Amino acid sequence: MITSYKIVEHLDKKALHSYYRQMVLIRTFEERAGEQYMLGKIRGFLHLYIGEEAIAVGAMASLKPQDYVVTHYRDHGHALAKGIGAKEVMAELFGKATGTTKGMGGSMHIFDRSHNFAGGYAIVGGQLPIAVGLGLGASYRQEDRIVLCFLGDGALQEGAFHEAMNMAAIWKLPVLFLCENNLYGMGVPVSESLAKKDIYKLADAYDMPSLQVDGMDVLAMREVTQEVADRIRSGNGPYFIEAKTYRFRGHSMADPSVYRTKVEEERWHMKDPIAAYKEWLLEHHFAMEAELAAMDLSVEKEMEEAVKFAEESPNPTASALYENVYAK
Amino acid sequence: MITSYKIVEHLDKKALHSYYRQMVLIRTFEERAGEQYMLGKIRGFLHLYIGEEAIAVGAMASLKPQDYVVTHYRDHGHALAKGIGAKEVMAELFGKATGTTKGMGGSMHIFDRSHNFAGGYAIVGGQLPIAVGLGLGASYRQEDRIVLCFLGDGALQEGAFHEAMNMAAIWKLPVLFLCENNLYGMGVPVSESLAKKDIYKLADAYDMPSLQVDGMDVLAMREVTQEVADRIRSGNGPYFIEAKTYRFRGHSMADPSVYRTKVEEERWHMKDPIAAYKEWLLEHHFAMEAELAAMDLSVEKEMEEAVKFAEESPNPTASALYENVYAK
Amino acid sequence: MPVITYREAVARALREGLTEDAGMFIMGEDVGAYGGAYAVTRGMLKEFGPRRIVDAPLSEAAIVGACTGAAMGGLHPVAEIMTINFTLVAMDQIVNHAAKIRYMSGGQYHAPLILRTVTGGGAQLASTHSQSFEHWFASVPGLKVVTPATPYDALGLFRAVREEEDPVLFIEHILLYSARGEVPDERYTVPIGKADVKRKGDDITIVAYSRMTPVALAAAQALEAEDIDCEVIDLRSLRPWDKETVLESVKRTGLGLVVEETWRTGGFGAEVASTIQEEAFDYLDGPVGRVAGEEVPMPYNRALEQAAIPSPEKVAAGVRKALNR
Amino acid sequence: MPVITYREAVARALREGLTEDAGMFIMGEDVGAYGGAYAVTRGMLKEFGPRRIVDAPLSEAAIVGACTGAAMGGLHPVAEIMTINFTLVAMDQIVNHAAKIRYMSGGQYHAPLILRTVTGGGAQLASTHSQSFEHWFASVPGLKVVTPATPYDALGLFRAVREEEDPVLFIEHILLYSARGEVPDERYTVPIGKADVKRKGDDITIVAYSRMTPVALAAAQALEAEDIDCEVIDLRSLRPWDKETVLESVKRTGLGLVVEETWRTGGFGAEVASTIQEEAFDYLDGPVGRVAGEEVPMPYNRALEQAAIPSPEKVAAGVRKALNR
Ligand SMILES: Cc1ncc(C[n+]2csc(CCOP(=O)(O)OP(=O)(O)O)c2C)c(N)n1
Ligand SMILES: Cc1ncc(C[n+]2csc(CCOP(=O)(O)OP(=O)(O)O)c2C)c(N)n1
Ligand SMILES: [Mg+2]
Ligand SMILES: [Mg+2]
Repeated sequence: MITSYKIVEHLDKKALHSYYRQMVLIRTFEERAGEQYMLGKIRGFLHLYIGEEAIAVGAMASLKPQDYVVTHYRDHGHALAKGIGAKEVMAELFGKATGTTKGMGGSMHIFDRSHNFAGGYAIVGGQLPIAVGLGLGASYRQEDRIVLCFLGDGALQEGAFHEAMNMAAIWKLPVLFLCENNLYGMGVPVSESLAKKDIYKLADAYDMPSLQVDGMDVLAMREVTQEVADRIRSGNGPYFIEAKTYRFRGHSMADPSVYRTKVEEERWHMKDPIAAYKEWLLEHHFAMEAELAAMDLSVEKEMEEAVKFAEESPNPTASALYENVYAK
Repeated sequence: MITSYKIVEHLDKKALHSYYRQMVLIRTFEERAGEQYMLGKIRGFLHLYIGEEAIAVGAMASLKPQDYVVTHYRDHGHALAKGIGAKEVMAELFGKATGTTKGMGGSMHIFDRSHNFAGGYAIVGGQLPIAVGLGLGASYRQEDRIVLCFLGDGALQEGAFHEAMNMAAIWKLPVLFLCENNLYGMGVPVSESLAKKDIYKLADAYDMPSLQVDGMDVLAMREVTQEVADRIRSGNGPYFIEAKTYRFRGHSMADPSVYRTKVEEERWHMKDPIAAYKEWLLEHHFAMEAELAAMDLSVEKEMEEAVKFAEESPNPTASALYENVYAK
Repeated sequence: MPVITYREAVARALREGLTEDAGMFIMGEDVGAYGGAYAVTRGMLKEFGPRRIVDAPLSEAAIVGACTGAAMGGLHPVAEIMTINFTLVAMDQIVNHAAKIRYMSGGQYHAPLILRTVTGGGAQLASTHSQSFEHWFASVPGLKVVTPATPYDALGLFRAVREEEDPVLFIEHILLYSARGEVPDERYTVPIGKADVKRKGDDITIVAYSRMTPVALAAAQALEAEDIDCEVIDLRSLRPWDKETVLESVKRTGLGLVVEETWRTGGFGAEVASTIQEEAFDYLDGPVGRVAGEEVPMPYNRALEQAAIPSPEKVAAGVRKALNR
Repeated sequence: MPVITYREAVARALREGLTEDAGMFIMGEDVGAYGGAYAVTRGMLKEFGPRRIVDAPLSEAAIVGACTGAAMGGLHPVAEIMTINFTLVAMDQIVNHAAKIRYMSGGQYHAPLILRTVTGGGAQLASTHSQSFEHWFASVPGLKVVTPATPYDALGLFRAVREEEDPVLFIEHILLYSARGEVPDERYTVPIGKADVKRKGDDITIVAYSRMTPVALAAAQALEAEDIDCEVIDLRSLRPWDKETVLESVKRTGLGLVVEETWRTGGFGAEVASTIQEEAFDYLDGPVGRVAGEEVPMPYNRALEQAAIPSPEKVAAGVRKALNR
């Protein structure tokens, strides 16, 4: 597992601070979303990304604007890290006309074309062939563009995973498969549902290179993804990354998490990606307490505004029901 | 690749002769079937097993009667090697009421419950989850029974393969996956449709043991399968075998085989499993020319009878159309 | 009579099966420690152990296929597919395999597999998680499809399903789990293929199933105030479906209206309406109407979602239209 | 006018697309060196090269998904699924993904993917290889479905499909490839959603599509001898389908009969019959009949298979029944 990094040399303070702020932003967004869910303002399934923030932020830091992101239903963190406004994402969760998909897709289906965020998909594994297709398109037109495709450890068990990996590999498509291994698919430990012990080695079945990285470490995530993205961009075909992580909350808001032990949960809380990064920043004098506190505060304000925006935004009009079924 | 064998010590002449006869039987059966297809007596798709006989015969030699066989649409060879009568199989190809499924399934769907031949399946990869389920049943009831599941190299590319392999592996089910790698799925070389170069290593993705064997060598097939079957029977979970082979005819009767070179075909014809085995038997004095010729002749006669039987058998009655949709 | 929820009724049916039938086991995603996505199998892992309550990998095709194989081998699996939306990744195993085993093997093998799944919208789960495909399965020879609307029917139908020797889809509705109803302690069975007249009436025959049954009943109730007397028939099974009861009723009332949650085009309502006019043409005082879901992928927004699903108001409007009121 | 086969018409349509549209490519199993399972793409690999004629792995779900993704990215893929029976392993990608991209992205993305596949029975391929599922796709909002019955319509419809900005299933029939018909050299287009009156008549309206169109026409021809004058309408598209033409005709003839190859229960015929009685009730002289496939998995035996598929004789019997003769 890759955990160390030589990143410090080539990264400036501004970038290092921005990672902190983004992680806090995602964390705070999710906390607000959870609250609004309890208030009944958000409905349906809500899957929070708390605990996994370092992955989205670290990985996304290495992307170019034209790169596509494709992901699953636990997608708020990815959307925010790709630069989509918290207002629009929150408004989507509220089902409002100002949301990322105008209230049509909800939490599990965030899309934003202007950010090349090509979607959150709610069928486990369903996003993988689509990511391959976006990669194929880029390759067909020889565009300077890669596809970052997130998947859960659960998705590894679906047939679509196998088909998509094989296809991407034989055609050497510019797709970076990033598996967020949070050890569980809903309530089942991946160790009981996947025969392969080392997930990243699944890529061997496609003669595809792969690595494992500490998903709780934003700088490791950033460095590793940067290297891999460059490699893919140079035409070397797809790559598979396993990022080890843990979701601090239940699978969705409906999940009482009876299947995990307190001990395990606490062990992982000790690795909180935000707390760890904060400590590192301070220790290495890349930030002062006050700077970080200021960022925390600005995030709080941004989130307040996001909730207010979502709250005050209009619902879609009744006619929206029949729009966008077809072009015409 | 496993090619040698120490089989001679523990095998008697009778067994060695029976392998020869079975291979010739399959070959001759397929030749007759091809002829009858040209005569219009057999319709639909007809996929011949010519060139691959050593696999079915060698593998089946190590099975017990209670073991299940599950396979794909290229299934005549497997059916015959499992001991199903040539008459019944030929009658099935003719669509007759005396056929293995009374003319309902045809060439691609041979079933024979009395031989625990649990079916030929015509959806590529579709048989794999079913084989896993038969293995699960045996394991659930602690029966002394394994499942031999044939698949083509093409099936490796379907999502069902991945799901079935993973499931069999996590539950340590008594399933022997036997991949007949004849280098092509219809007209596409497996090297162009599968990213993994060494097929047998695909099993690594499931931490499942595997090996590669010369599928043109009936004794190697027999020895390897025997060892693996014993291992599975002792409760060690599934195993994957890749048998390298070649189909001497087109994919189906409709295929002019434009995608293969004459050179390649001829190279493989040199490895004809029957000719090679015959030579070996003679060379090692396990058989005399006359004995083999007698077997050839008896097979010829058996096949003549099979065709006659098929020809003279009645069609199913009109009411058969509505039978066996449901129990009642 | 004791009153229990639909969820409890299904759980009781499963417990009964597991207790009485040593060959029965449940296989599905998160049926074990998690207790099922809709809490139906909660507690069963402890009671019956991991041999009978099998947490499967996220591999719907393999779940159905493995249960089919196990059924062919003489067991009696209950495959749980978390929602009917995910049957789309297992469609081949259901339609090309389970449904055909008996026929294509010439009657030698059969697969008495019970496939439990959850249909319907209304929980704001948006387009990929709010669909109803039971009518597709109901068109496939070799399958049977039951769709209980009440706790009583859920328990009674499951008992009947257990007697079947062929694959049956047992389809629950996401919004019905907390619905309550009387269920006797004594053993009873609800036969497959027998509709239930859930409300007697003379003016029009409303045909519904699953959650559209209470919706139709609510409409019927409301229409009383307008002196309209609706008969409400709950099909309960879609394959086989009970033409006789429907035709008998329509012949009496002279009018029919079919209510269903899925998209109108190609829905089961078309089958029912088409059959009614074919077989009771001379009794009809007007066309058989259909109230169905709007022809859109399901939106997330609550008001839009509600607008997409048949409501008592829409059903009442359909009734008024049929009666020219 | 030049006469060509249905196979040639489809091939010509594809060549035209590949030549005129740089973003168009064909992806499918054995579309390259093998030339396509039904020889439609024969020669194209040589003409257009492997970038445009893409032999895919045996991975139907990935083929559809990859083409959906490529379409979202601005290309114009033609995904070939060898036969409609194999769409069952790709159902999720078609129904849960391609069909919903536009709606669930709030109109930001769309997937102008053309999915070619082959439907129908009659070639003795038995139960897993002889099905017709086009009506299932025709019930899904977000998809369009066209089902040409003649070389003329195949070419003309494909041109129309190329103009679409949403996923379209272009469904050919296995027994029609060698059918011949006139196809002009001049450019023409057959609009999607417009039925074609393939035969004028006054006594009854027969509605068919795909291979059931020639079957219905053969029946109509035979019935001339009995002085029965059938109108035969070929729907050509199932989604959208042309109610207007059908209703107009039925209002004139007073009788309708729908012919289709798939199983009767839940077939597209139910939709058509149901719609006719809903919207033309007062014009009907009798019930709208249906002639459909027998409700069995397809048997291999030739005589049984023939008995399972609608024939001109069965259609004629349906007409006589409708006319009380
Ligand atoms: C095909 C399919 N099967 C089942 C589900 C229900 N489901 C939603 S999320 C989930 C668990 C996925 O786990 P994983 O991929 O590890 O992602 P995580 O939730 O851990 O981020 C399941 C089973 C689904 N949405 N799609
Ligand atoms: C799901 C599915 N896709 C495609 C086909 C069509 N098809 C039949 S056989 C075949 C090739 C299979 O190749 P392989 O598995 O290598 O077996 P082989 O014919 O070489 O023995 C294909 C593509 C099918 N029957 N099922
Ligand atoms: Mg997970
Ligand atoms: Mg092969």
